[in-house]
Amino acid sequence: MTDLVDRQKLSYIAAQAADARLNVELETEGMTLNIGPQHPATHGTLRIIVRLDGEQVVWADPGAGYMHRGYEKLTEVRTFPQVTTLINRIDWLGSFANEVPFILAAEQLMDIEAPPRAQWIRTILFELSRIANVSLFLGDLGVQLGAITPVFMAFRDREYVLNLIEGATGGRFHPNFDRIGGLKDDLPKGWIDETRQVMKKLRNFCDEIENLLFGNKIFQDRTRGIGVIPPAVALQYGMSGANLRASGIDWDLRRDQRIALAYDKVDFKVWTHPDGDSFARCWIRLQETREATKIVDQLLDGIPSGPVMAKVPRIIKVPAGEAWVSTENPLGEMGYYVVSQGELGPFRVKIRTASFNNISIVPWVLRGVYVPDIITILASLYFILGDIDK
Amino acid sequence: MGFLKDRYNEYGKGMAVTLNTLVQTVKPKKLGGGAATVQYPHEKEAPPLRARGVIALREDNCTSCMLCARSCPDWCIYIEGHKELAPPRRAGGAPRKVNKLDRFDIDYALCMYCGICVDVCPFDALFWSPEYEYSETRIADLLHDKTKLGEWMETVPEAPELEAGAEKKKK
Amino acid sequence: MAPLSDAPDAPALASDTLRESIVDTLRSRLGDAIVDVKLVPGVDLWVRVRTDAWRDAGLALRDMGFHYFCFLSAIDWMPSPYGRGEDDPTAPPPERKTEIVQGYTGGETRFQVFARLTDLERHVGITIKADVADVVDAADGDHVIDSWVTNYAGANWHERECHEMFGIRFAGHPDLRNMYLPTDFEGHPLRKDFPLLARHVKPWPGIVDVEPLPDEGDDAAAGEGASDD
Amino acid sequence: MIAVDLPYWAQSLLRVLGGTVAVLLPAGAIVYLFLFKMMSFMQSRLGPMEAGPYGSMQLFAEVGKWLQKEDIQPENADKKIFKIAPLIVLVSTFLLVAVVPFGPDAYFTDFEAGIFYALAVSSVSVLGILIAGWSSANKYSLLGGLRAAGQLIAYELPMVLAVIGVVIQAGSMNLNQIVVQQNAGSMFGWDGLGNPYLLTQFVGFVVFMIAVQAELTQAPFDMPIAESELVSGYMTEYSGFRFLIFFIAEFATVGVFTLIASVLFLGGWGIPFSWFGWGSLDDVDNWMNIVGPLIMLTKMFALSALVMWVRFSYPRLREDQLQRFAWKVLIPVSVINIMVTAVLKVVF
Repeated sequence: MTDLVDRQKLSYIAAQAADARLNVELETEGMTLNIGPQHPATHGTLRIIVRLDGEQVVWADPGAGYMHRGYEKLTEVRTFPQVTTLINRIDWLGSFANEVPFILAAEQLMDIEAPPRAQWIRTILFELSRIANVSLFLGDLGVQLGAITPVFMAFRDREYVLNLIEGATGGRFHPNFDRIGGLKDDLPKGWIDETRQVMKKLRNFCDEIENLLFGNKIFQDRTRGIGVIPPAVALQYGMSGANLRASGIDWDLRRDQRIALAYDKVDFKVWTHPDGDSFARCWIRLQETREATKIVDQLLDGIPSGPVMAKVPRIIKVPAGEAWVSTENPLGEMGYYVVSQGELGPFRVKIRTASFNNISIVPWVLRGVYVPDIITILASLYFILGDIDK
Repeated sequence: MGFLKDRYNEYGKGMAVTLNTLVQTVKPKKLGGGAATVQYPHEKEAPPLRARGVIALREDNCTSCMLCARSCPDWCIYIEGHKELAPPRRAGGAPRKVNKLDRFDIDYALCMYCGICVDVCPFDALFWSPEYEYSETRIADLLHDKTKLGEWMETVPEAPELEAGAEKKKK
Repeated sequence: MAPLSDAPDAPALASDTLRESIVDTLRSRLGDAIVDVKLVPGVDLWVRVRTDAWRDAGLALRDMGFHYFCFLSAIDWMPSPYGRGEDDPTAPPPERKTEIVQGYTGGETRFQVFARLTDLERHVGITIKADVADVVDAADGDHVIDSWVTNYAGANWHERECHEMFGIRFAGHPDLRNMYLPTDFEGHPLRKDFPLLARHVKPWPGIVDVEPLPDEGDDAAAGEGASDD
Repeated sequence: MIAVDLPYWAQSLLRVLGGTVAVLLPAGAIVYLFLFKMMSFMQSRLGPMEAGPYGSMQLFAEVGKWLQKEDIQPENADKKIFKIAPLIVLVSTFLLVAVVPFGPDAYFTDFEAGIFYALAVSSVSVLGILIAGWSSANKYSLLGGLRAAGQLIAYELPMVLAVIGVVIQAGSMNLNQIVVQQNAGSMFGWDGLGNPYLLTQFVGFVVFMIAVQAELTQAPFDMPIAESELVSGYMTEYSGFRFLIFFIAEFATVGVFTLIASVLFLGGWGIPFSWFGWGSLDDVDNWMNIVGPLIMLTKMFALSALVMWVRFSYPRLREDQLQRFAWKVLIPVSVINIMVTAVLKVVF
């Protein structure tokens, strides 16, 4: 351990020296501010230690792990069907979307494909969970910036989406509806019409948020030009989802990979923004919510008829092999690297979550910003603690 | 006027949204207004038929085969049973050996409401009920036994009809 | 970055020219440092490189257009001595296989690191693996492999996670503090021989079986559909 | 004119009671009407509904709850100062209300330099906030307190400058005189509406209301509290009844500031004198001492509804943007307003 300790000491001494130099230059004493683990802006238990000079950040060090639940270890003692109910809880706001890549990876290993109807319904529910997730982001964004009303509007309209998810799957937050080879059940009667109605409400919600928040001059002043992430850096850190597209990189796994979901049957636009700042990230999410309602509408029109479950043995043993499947989840790219050794349960599951990579850029992006901008940047990067800590 | 219009877009539109919502909320229910919230103990929302509220047990169907207890990811189902002889179905037949259920407990403090036990049950003994009002003040009180689980059988709804294009269930 | 839908729709290929060309380029860059390649046409590509070429492999791939860093992690190939924790504590522990079987592209050691990179231009991803020498670094008791931080800045957190979970030290990493666990935590949770306490503090409820009739032996075990591995 | 002559002690008692009512009644009403109800309606919900009819007793329940709570002081806090800080903030509100006229004779004191005094004592609350932030021994409180000090001082200035326009036009610093000037005045010879300075001093009104919004630390200027950044700013460490005092002070100050704004720009307790044929203050009938406060309250509610409406709709500015806005926009605008007012005063 000596090596490590020495290095820690050295880095500590270096930090102290840097501080001292700064203090001598400016004749001020820095302040270390401990944001979190219990802080209203970290929606969860993220801890960020920031060194301040006045209200300006000298360095920032995020510390995760206050909600580490060890899912990668837990999957190793569970069977494949049991894992689905567990991974629901990683990104708890878009939980259905968590199940899909894992199920697809297992299906890839077993060399089966879900019937078309199941794929369509999966895609619909996938987009619904995106809407449920991102609409809460749009509301929460207001709270982070001091506007209290948007979050209530978000909760109001997200409720409709959650009711839809509950109506189809039985679970509001944790559907556990995906099965290897298809879905647990078909949609209940009347669900499609109801979904169409709700999509209209959600588009209205997007307009309201746009007027209330995005059009507001104060909001724009707070977010434009703040926390700019250039595309090269975004790629290096493996940022994904809206964060990547906000840096001007046109990459969306819904469109850009072959996957057993119905995305190739619909027509949708992948929004990008050249700026890479906080405003761009938020704006892209708003546009994506709108786009998602349109995707759902298109999918509802063309659900094929047929079974929702392929022929799958009752006791699922996945053949030995390795598979990586990732999808464009509400937070970004989420994927599972599943290693099976022909047992009832997986041998190892590496869970690649979007927030983990998206937040790893925080020390880089927070350098030199002001305390209020920390909150703007964190809000616009949009993380879910369960998604960071797994 | 361009100046004023810009200012309206920047500052006024948001206030128009909140005012609009206020009017919508104050408007009587008859005119399509009203709040989005429900005054819970006085009025209650009906959960969808499929809602996974609580697991109900039809004790007669249970053969204490342990399948649910073994497939539970959380290990929250506890079953004990014994075999006993039951009178034969037809007169003159040999007495049947049946499994008699002694204990069927679900610890709802551990339960993740995944529904795997309901799915795997081969004898239709477990059902989902949308019932949700069973909170307790002590966490240990959430361990419910088969009598309580049996009472919830009354609240189990019929499975909903399926959307057009769905394949008929084979069962 | 042309959308995928614009590309000519390739059916399931018997041969995958794109991925084969990637392997060829990589081979020309790294030479015999590539130990094994597994290619599933139209699906995915796995490449295993020698331990000492791990950092160079990342650099080579970055130069080849794999700009997007997806993740880096490790795997412990030793079978778990505890199974799924469903043993009867009163009975003697069952026999389990102890032989190490590696997955795609093989391997010689218990630990492997693997990383996933994506080329956004060509819409292709690659999983790259390397063995982690079983020789333990005497100084800190860790297994050692080169760090990727200089290749991809995003590898920083992934390597920290890997270090605490598997006890693999990444030489050249600036700051291998624990990320999730307390600083004084002992052991490496994702190693297979690290027991999952939640599965040990109470016996599996599935062990209990239906009591047989008093006059009957144990032969009539109940559990119609009961199945366990 | 009131005919009864009361002894001094009775007058003092009446004044104290009246002052308490004048502070607490608007505060309570604002909290219930706007914070509980208007905000809830703007957010598609009903707000408190259980305590009393339509939740009208909620405020008493809340006060009861706060009074029961433990009065916690952080270990490293400067305890004496920490305890006294909320009181200073509240005292500033009581001092303010002393000069507000509610009717021709319904006032607590009749200062000649009333508005001058009001603007002076309104900054006493800064001291309370600053020492609350400083003595809490909490970094968030400290940042909040410093932000509050910077902000309140920056917005004091445009507020004073906006008032100068009114003072020039009215030719008096006495608040009752300002009321009379507005109600007895005329616009271009037509006196049907009197001459509310809302119309002639519209720029001043806008600047004044923005400055009030900032003085009250309501969104979009709520960065001293900034619950998503600084947890709760200078109030972070306060609990129990000391937090209650901060809370009351916040909304009582909303009430008092909007009272002052209604005096300065909306004609205060008065209705246009020409409706009743009154010429000056002496002509005003006695019943105005009863009706006046009601008129005043109505105007106050209209203005505080505006304050609250903005609060519920807007996100928060950043500290440097706020300062820039004060120094680069509000102050130049109000200075220009003073010049224009002065020129017009001389011309007409």
